[in-house]
Amino acid sequence: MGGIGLAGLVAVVEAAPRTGLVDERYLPPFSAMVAALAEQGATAEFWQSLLETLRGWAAGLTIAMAAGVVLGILIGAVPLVRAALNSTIEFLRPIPSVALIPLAVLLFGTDMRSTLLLVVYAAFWQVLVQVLYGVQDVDPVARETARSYRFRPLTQVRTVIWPTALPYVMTGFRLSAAVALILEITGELIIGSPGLGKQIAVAQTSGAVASMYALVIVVGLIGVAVNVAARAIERRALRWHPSIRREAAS
Amino acid sequence: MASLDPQGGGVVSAARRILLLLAVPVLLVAAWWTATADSTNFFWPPLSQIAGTFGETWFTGRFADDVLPSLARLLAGYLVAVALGVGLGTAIGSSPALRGLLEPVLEFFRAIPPPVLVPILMLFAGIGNGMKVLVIVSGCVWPVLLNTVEGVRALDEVLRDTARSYRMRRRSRLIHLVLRGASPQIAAGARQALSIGIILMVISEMFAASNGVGFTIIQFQRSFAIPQMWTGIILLGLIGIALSMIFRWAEARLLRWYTGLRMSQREG
Amino acid sequence: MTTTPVGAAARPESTTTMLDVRALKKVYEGRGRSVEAVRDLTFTVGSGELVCIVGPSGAGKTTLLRCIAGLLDSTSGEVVLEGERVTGPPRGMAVVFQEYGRSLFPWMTVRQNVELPLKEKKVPKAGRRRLVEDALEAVGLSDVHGAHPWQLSGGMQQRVAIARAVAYEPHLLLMDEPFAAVDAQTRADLEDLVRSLWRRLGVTVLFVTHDIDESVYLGERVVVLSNSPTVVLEDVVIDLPDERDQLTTRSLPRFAELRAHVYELVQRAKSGQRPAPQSA
Amino acid sequence: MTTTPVGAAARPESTTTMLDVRALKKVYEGRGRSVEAVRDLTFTVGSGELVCIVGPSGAGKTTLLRCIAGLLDSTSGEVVLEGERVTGPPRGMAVVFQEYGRSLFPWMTVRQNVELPLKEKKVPKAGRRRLVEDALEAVGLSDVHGAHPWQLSGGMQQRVAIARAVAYEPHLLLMDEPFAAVDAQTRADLEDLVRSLWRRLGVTVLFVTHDIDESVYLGERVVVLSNSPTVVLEDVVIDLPDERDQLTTRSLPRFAELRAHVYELVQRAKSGQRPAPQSA
Amino acid sequence: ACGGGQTPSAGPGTSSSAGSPAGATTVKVSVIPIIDVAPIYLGNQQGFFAEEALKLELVSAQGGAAIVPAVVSGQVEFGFSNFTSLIVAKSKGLPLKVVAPGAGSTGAQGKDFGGVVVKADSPLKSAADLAGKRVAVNTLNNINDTTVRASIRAAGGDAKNVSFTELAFPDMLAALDQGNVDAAQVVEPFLATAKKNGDRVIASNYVDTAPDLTIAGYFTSQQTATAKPDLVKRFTSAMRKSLKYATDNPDAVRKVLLTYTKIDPALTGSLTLPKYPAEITSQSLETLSKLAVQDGLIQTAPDLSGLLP
Ligand SMILES: Nc1ncnc2c1ncn2[C@@H]1O[C@H](COP(=O)(O)OP(=O)(O)OP(=O)(O)O)[C@@H](O)[C@H]1O
Ligand SMILES: Nc1ncnc2c1ncn2[C@@H]1O[C@H](COP(=O)(O)OP(=O)(O)OP(=O)(O)O)[C@@H](O)[C@H]1O
Ligand SMILES: O=[N+]([O-])[O-]
Ligand SMILES: [Mg+2]
Ligand SMILES: [Mg+2]
Repeated sequence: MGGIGLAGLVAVVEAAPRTGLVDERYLPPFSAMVAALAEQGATAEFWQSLLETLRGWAAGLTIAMAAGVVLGILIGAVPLVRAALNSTIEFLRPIPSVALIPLAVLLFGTDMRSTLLLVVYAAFWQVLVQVLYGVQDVDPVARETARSYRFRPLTQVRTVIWPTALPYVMTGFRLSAAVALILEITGELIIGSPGLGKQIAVAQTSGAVASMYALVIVVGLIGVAVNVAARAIERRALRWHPSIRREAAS
Repeated sequence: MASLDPQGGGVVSAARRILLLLAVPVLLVAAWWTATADSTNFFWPPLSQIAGTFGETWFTGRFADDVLPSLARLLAGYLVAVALGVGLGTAIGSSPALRGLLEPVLEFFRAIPPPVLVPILMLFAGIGNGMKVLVIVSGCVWPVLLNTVEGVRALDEVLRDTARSYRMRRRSRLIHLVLRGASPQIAAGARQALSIGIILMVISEMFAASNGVGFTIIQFQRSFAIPQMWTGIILLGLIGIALSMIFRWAEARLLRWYTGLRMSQREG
Repeated sequence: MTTTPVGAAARPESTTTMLDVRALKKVYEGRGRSVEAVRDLTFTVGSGELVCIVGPSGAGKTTLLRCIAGLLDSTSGEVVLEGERVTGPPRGMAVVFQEYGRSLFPWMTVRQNVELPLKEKKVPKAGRRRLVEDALEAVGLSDVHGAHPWQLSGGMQQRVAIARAVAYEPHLLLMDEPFAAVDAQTRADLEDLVRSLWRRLGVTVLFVTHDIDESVYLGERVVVLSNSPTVVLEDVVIDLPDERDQLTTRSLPRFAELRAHVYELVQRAKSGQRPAPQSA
Repeated sequence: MTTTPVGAAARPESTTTMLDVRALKKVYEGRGRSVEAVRDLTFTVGSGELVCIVGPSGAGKTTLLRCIAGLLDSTSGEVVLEGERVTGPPRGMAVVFQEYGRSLFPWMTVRQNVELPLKEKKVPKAGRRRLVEDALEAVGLSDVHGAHPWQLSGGMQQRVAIARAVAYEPHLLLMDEPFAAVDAQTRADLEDLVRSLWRRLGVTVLFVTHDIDESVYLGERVVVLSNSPTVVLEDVVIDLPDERDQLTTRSLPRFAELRAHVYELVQRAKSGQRPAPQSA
Repeated sequence: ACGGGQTPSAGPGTSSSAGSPAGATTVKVSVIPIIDVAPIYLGNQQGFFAEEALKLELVSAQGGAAIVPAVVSGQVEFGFSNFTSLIVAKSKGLPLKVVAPGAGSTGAQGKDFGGVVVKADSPLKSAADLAGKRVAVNTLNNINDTTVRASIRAAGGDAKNVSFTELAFPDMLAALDQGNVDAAQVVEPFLATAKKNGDRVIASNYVDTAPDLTIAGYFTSQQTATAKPDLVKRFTSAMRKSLKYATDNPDAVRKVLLTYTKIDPALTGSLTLPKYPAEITSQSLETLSKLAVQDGLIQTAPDLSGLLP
C-alpha cells in the first residue's frame, strides 16, 4: 500500500523534469538520482557517512527521548512544578537550534558533540510537549483507582500515567526522530561534523545536483524506515488502545 | 485546602499563580546575570550588556521593519499549517487505506531538512514571502498532522457507534464527533507547531530574505554583534511566551470540556 | 405454574415482521483469544412489538443488539429488518448503550446531546426545542440542560442517554440495560415512560435487562438466552393485559407465575442448560 | 408495618466506631454552575458493620463515597476514619467504582488488573496467585484471566472490578452500585459473596445500591438519603437474623416489612420530602 | 571568495598526509571546502606540513558562524575566512590574527574565478546597469555585495539602490533562470556552469575592486598566536610552500579538487582557478576595510596592522 504512494512520488519526480515542468538542471529526473546514488553507494565514504549520521542521530534521539519522557512525566504529574516551569519552557522552546550553533561550537568545536547538542536541544522539546499533553490525558477514574489502592508514585507512573501517555509518546517519538534527523543533517551541513549532511553540503557547493538529491533520498528513506519501525512497535505496545484495536478487528 | 474562604482564596491563589509564574524565570535570570557579570568571553557577554542593547536594537525601527513582517509570515504559515494538518490528518486518520498510501510519502518529506527542502520549494514558489510562508508550513504541519491522525484514530468506540446509530451525516460527524473528539490531541500538535513555527520563521529568513527577526539575528551572528545576537534570541523566547499565552487562552476556551472532564474528579 | 413456551411463529398477534434474526453467529477474533459470543440465534420481532431479552452476564446480549443495530458484522447468519438485510445502522433507530457514560458527547451540554440527533433528522427548531424539553422532563432532568455529562451522576447520565433516544422518536428502539444506574422509583417511572412511548408511537422496542420483574412487566415477550456460546433458550410470551400499572400488574398472580418461570429459565441458563435440538 | 427508625447513636451493638461522617457538605464549583450535591450528612459506621446506602439518583451517594475514600475534598464538615481525619485514601481500603469500565486498566489483562493492588501491597507471589484465582473464581470469571477488559461484556467487567476489591482483602470496602450490570442469578451469588467475605474478614462495608431488596438483604443498616441537596432521611436498622439466605431471608415477613419501609422512604425522598430538624 | 555565509558547504572532514612523522604536532584547521582552499589539501598531500612536523587535521565547516568561535575558543588552531569577515570581526573586538594568505583574484577582467552573471538575453551589459536591479549574493553585508557595489561605482553606476538578495550559490542560477533576480554574483564552479548555460559575465567584481585583490586567508586567535608562536610560524611556512606549489601546478590543483569536492570531473578542466598569492597585500585589506566602512558594515575601520602578523 505504502509502496504505491512512494511509487507515485517516484513517477512524479521522474516525469516532472522530463516533461519540462521543472528544469532538470535543478531537479533531475529520478533515474538520474538513482544513478548518482549507485555511484555513491560504491564508495566507502558514503557508507562511513551514513554510519556517522545514524550514530549521531540515534545518540541524540535517545538522549532527547529519555530526558523528554522523564522530565515530561515529572513536570506533568506535579501540577506545582508544571506551573512553575511553564513560562521557562515556553521561553526556551522556540529558540532555534541554528541560533545556538556558535555556542555549540564554542563548547565542543566542530566535532559531533556540537551537532549532538543541537539534535538533543531540538528533539527534546518535541517529546516533552507530547508527554505533557499525554500525562494530562489520564482518565480520572483510573487515577482514582490507583490512588484508592494507594499505589506508590512510581507505580502510578508505571501502571497508569505511562500507558496513558504512551500514544502521545509514540507520536513524540516520530516527531522527534524526524527533527533529530533534520538537525543531525543540518548540523553536519553547517558545522561540518562528519556524516551525510556534510556529503550533501559538498555536493551542493560542487553543483552536483543529482548527487545531492541522491543523498536526500537516503535521508528521506531513513525517515520512512523509522516510521515503519515506530508503527511496528506501536502495534505491539498499544495493542490495547482503541486505534489499534479497531484496525486489528477490521 | 478546601476550607479556604472563597474571597481570600481568590487573592491568595492569584498571588500564588503570579509567584509560580515568575519564580523560576527570576531565579534563572539572576543566575545568568551573576554568572556573566564579569564575563570577558566574547560570545558570552554580560547579561547587563545584553539587556542594555535590547531596547536600541529592537525598538528603534526594527520592530516595524523586521519583527512585524516576521510575525505576519509566521501567522500566515501557522494558520495554513494548522488547517492543512487538521484537514489532511482527519482524512488520513479516518481511513486506514489512505494512511497506508500516504504515510510513507509524508514520512519521506518529513525527514528532509529545510536547507535541502528550501531550494526545491524555491523552484516552485520563487523567493518571496510565499516561499517563506511555505517553509514555515512545511515544518509546522507535521506535529498537527501526526497528532490529528492519532487523535482521530483514538476516538472512543462507543461515541463513534452513537454517532453512527443516529446516522449522523458525514459533515456533522466530522464537526461534532471527529474534530471535537480529537481536539485535545490536535491542541498538543498545534502547541508544538507554534514553537516550531518560530524556529522556521528564523530558518526561512536564512534564505533570500532582506528583513525579519531571523534575518537580523543571522546578520548579527555573522557580523559578530554578539550582544545584539543575544537580544535576538531573547526576543524569540519572549515571542514564544507571548504566543503561547495567546494559545493557552484559546485552548482553555475550546477545551474547557476536556479540562473539566479530566479534572472533574481531582477536585470537583 | 403454567406458561406457554412458544416459537416466534406462534406469536399471539400476527403483525408484520419488523425484525428477523436468522441463525446469527458472532465470533470475536483476537490475537490468541477467539470467543464465540453468539452461536446460533434465531427469532423474529413483529412490527410494534416490545420484546425483552434476558440472559446471563456475558451471554451476548450486547453483541446481539450491536448486530441488529448494524454496528457490528456478524460472522454468519443474518439480520433482516423490514425486509432488508442490515449492513449498517438503519434509518429511524435509536440505541441506548450499556456504556451510557461513554455514549454522551463530553464536549456538549446535556441539551446539545439530546438535540444533536434531532438536528441530524432535520427537525425544525421549534419542534426540536419542544422534543428536547419534553424528553428531559420525562426523565426528570429539566434542571440540568446546561450541564456537561461529566458533571452528572451516573444515573443522571443514563437518563440523558434515554432522553436522547426518546426525543428522537425512533421506529426501532434498542435499549441495553438502560435503567441499571437509576433508583427504584425512577426506574419504575422510566418503565412506564417506555411503555407509554411504545403505545403512543407504535415503536418496536428491544429491551435488554437483568431485572426479571422488569422484563415481565415491560415486555410482550421475553426472549431468554442461554449462556455463551449463545442460543435462544426460550421465547416466553407475556400474556398480561396490555394496560399495565406498577401496582396492579405486579400483584397479578399471572405476573408472579411468569416472573418465576423466567427466573427459573435464567437460573437454568446460568447453570449451563441448553435447549433441545429445536432450532433445526 | 412497624419499623424502628433509629439514629446512629442507637445502633444495636455498640462496636467501636470505624467511620464518622460529620456535617459533611460538598458543593461542586463550576463555571456558572455550582451544585450543592451534599448539604449536611452525619452518620457513623461501626467497625465491621455492613451498611447500605440508598437514595434517589443524583442524591450524592457517589460524592459521599468519594469523600469517605479520601478522593475528594469536602466543602465543609469532616470524615473521621478510625479516629483520624481523612485527607487522602486510607490504608487497607478498596473501592468498587460506579464507572467500573473506566476503573479497569485497558492496557492490562484481567489477571494483571486484579493482581496489581496486591503487588502494591507486597503480597508474596504465591499468595497473590491464590488470591487472584480465588477472587476471579468467586465472581465466576476463572476462564478469562488473559483477556483485556475491553474484550469483556459489561457485567464481566464489573465482576473484574469486584474481584480486584475482594482479592485485596480490605478493612474498609466501599462499593458503588457494584452489581448494576450483572444478571439476577449472578447478583444473588455476588450478594452472598459480599456477605460471606464480610463475615469471614470482619471488613467494614459501605454499599451503595438502587435495589431496595438488595439493601435490606445485605445490610445491617440501610441509610436512606434525601434528594439533593442531601441529608440523611432515615437510618434504618435491619433487624434480620445474621445468617441470611436468598430464599429464606427474602421470604421472612420482617424482610417484606423492612423492604416496604425502605421503598416508601425512597419514594418520599424522590418526592422531595426532607427530615424534620433532626440534625441539629 | 566566500563570505562567512550560509552556503551549505562542507567536505570530507579530515585528510592527513601520508607519512607524517611520529612526533608531529596535531594541528586542526577549519576550512570551507571550496576551490579557494585547494592549496592546503595539496600541500598536505605533498608533505609540506609533515616537513614542519605538523599533522594536519582539516575540519570543514560552512562559514564564519562555525569557524570563528572554533578558533577563538581554541577548539581549532587555524581557520579560513574571507577578509571582510575578519575585518568586521576585528572591528567588533574579536582577537584574531591573519597568518597566511589563502586566495585572491586573478586580476584579469572577465577571466576571474568569480563574477556577476546575467542571462544571455538580459538587457544588462555592464556593472553600471545593475543600479536598481536585484542581484543575488551568497551573503549579505559581506565581501561579495561590497565588491559588487565597488564594481558598479567603478563602472560609473549608482551603487546605492541595488537590491541584494541572499541566496546560496547552488540556488542562484535557478533563481536567475526564473527571473527571481536580475543578476547573480557567483564563483567557481557555478561560474563555469553559468557560462555553460549561456549566461553572460558582465562584471568581475573582485578585479574591479582592486588590482590583485587578496580575498581570503588563514587566521588564528591572538591567544594561540601568543602562546604558540612556533606553531604559527611552522604553519605559515608550510602554507606558503603549499600556495606556491598550487600556483606552479594548476593541474595538480584541479586534481586535488576531486578529493574533497564533488565537482563534476568533466567541469574541472574549464574552471578558472583563483590566484594563490604568496603574500597578503595590506593594500587589499585596506581596500576591503574602506568598503566595509563605506557600505556601513562597520562604523570605523579597525587597526589593520593588529590583524596582520
Ligand atoms: N470486543 C470484544 N472482543 C472479544 N470478545 C468480546 C468482545 N466483546 C464481547 N466479547 C465477548 O463476547 C461475549 C458476549 O459479550 P456481550 O457483551 O455481548 O455480553 P452481554 O450479554 O451483553 O453481557 P452483560 O450482560 O454482562 O453485558 C463475552 O464472552 C465477551 O467476553
Ligand atoms: N464533577 C462534578 N461537577 C459538578 N457537579 C457534579 C460533579 N459530580 C457530581 N455532580 C453533581 O452532584 C450531584 C450528586 O452526584 P453523585 O454522583 O454523587 O450522585 P449519586 O447519588 O451517586 O447518583 P447516581 O445514583 O445517579 O449515581 C449531582 O447533582 C451531580 O450533578
Ligand atoms: O531547531 N531548529 O533549528 O530546527
Ligand atoms: Mg452487555
Ligand atoms: Mg453515583
